[in-house]
Amino acid sequence: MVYFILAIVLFAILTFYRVMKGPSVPDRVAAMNAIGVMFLLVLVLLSLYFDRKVFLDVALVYGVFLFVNVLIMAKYFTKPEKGEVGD
Amino acid sequence: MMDIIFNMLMIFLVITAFFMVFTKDISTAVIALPIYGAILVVIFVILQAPGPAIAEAVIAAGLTTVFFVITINKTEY
Amino acid sequence: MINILVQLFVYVFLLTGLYFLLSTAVGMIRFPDLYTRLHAGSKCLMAGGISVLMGCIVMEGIGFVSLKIIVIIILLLITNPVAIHVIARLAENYHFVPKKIAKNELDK
Amino acid sequence: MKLLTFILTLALWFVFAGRVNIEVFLLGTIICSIISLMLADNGPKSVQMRSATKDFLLKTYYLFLVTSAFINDVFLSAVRVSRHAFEMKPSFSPQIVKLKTSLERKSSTEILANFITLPQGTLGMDIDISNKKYHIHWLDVYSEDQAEVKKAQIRKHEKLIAKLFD
Repeated sequence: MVYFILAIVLFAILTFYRVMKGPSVPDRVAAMNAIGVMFLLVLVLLSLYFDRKVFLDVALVYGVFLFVNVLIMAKYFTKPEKGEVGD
Repeated sequence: MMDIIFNMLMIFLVITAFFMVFTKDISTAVIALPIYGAILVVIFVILQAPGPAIAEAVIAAGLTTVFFVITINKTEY
Repeated sequence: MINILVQLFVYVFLLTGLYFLLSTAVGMIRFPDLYTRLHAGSKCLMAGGISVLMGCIVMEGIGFVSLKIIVIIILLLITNPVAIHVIARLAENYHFVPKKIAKNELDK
Repeated sequence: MKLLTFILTLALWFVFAGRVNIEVFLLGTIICSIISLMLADNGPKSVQMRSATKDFLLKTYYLFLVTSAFINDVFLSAVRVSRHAFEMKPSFSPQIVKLKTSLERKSSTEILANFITLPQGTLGMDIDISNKKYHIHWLDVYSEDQAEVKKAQIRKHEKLIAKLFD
């Protein structure tokens, strides 16, 4: 089971390349979403590896706040026009 | 075996932190902030501390990013 | 006997999950366009996540832990298409034109 | 309607608590009654519930069928996209297609948008709710006949959703 966790962390490091070299903002937000879901899977697997039920709550709370992050970024990262302040 | 995962996460944390400091665009640095929080959550879980992990998931990965994004939108970037 | 069968099911689910996650990472790097990257980020990611969590359910058996994992699966199934759709709406603000379109029907 | 919301939220409370006690049951009863009294007024507008028990059983059967079709299509399309990822030269022919739906409710059109985004190589770009039009980004459409075949697959999901929510 430890090898699976190691592999998922390696894939997250591979996906971080797109965050470093994305040409535009939506590329980076999509890559951030993918890295977040991968770390959620890592949290669930670690909770079964250590055999403690408390860590599943951490995974659930993190999943909810990841969704809130993506929504807020997509609402407020608009380019403001000239003479118009956003919101 | 868990030590290798721990060291890899530490290296990833350092890479993320340096990328956040040395990038040119502000919005890129803010997008890299939840990844930093996620790595800290996994590190706290490996160190057997569920309380700081929940606090980190709520505060650093959740609310701080929201406040930074709204603040950047209010000003000119 | 049953124990070995359960163990084999767990390994099959986790290996298919790892294959889809690897295809997500490779597709995020290699695809040339924003929308094709979103294809890699929605479908392969969801298939990998669902199969890894199903492997966790088979490994754990029936109990409160597997019920919580089912709640996580339902949350992922609802929230991830909404997130991808919202990112595709965000790309319109940057006046982003897809690169390799064979025949565009928006002009009609 | 209020009773159904109460039972669902109480079951969710027991799953979150992780054990069944008298104390958990008492605290859950208070909190879930408050939530169901507050939320049940907005409920019948979004989901239409009829009181016949036979209709209720039929709807649960359709719900099971819709979710099974959903998960099946996710795996089929993920195999198709991941085959593109490992090619030496990735070759797509993407295309943007307009599609018009015949669903009536606002919530059911949004659920169909979820169905377009995940399965079978499509991605919903934009919804026009007043005109009920979708802009869809297809991944691999090579000819005109193939587009018609793939539109027929979306019509199949649309019939299932129309039986459930309309």
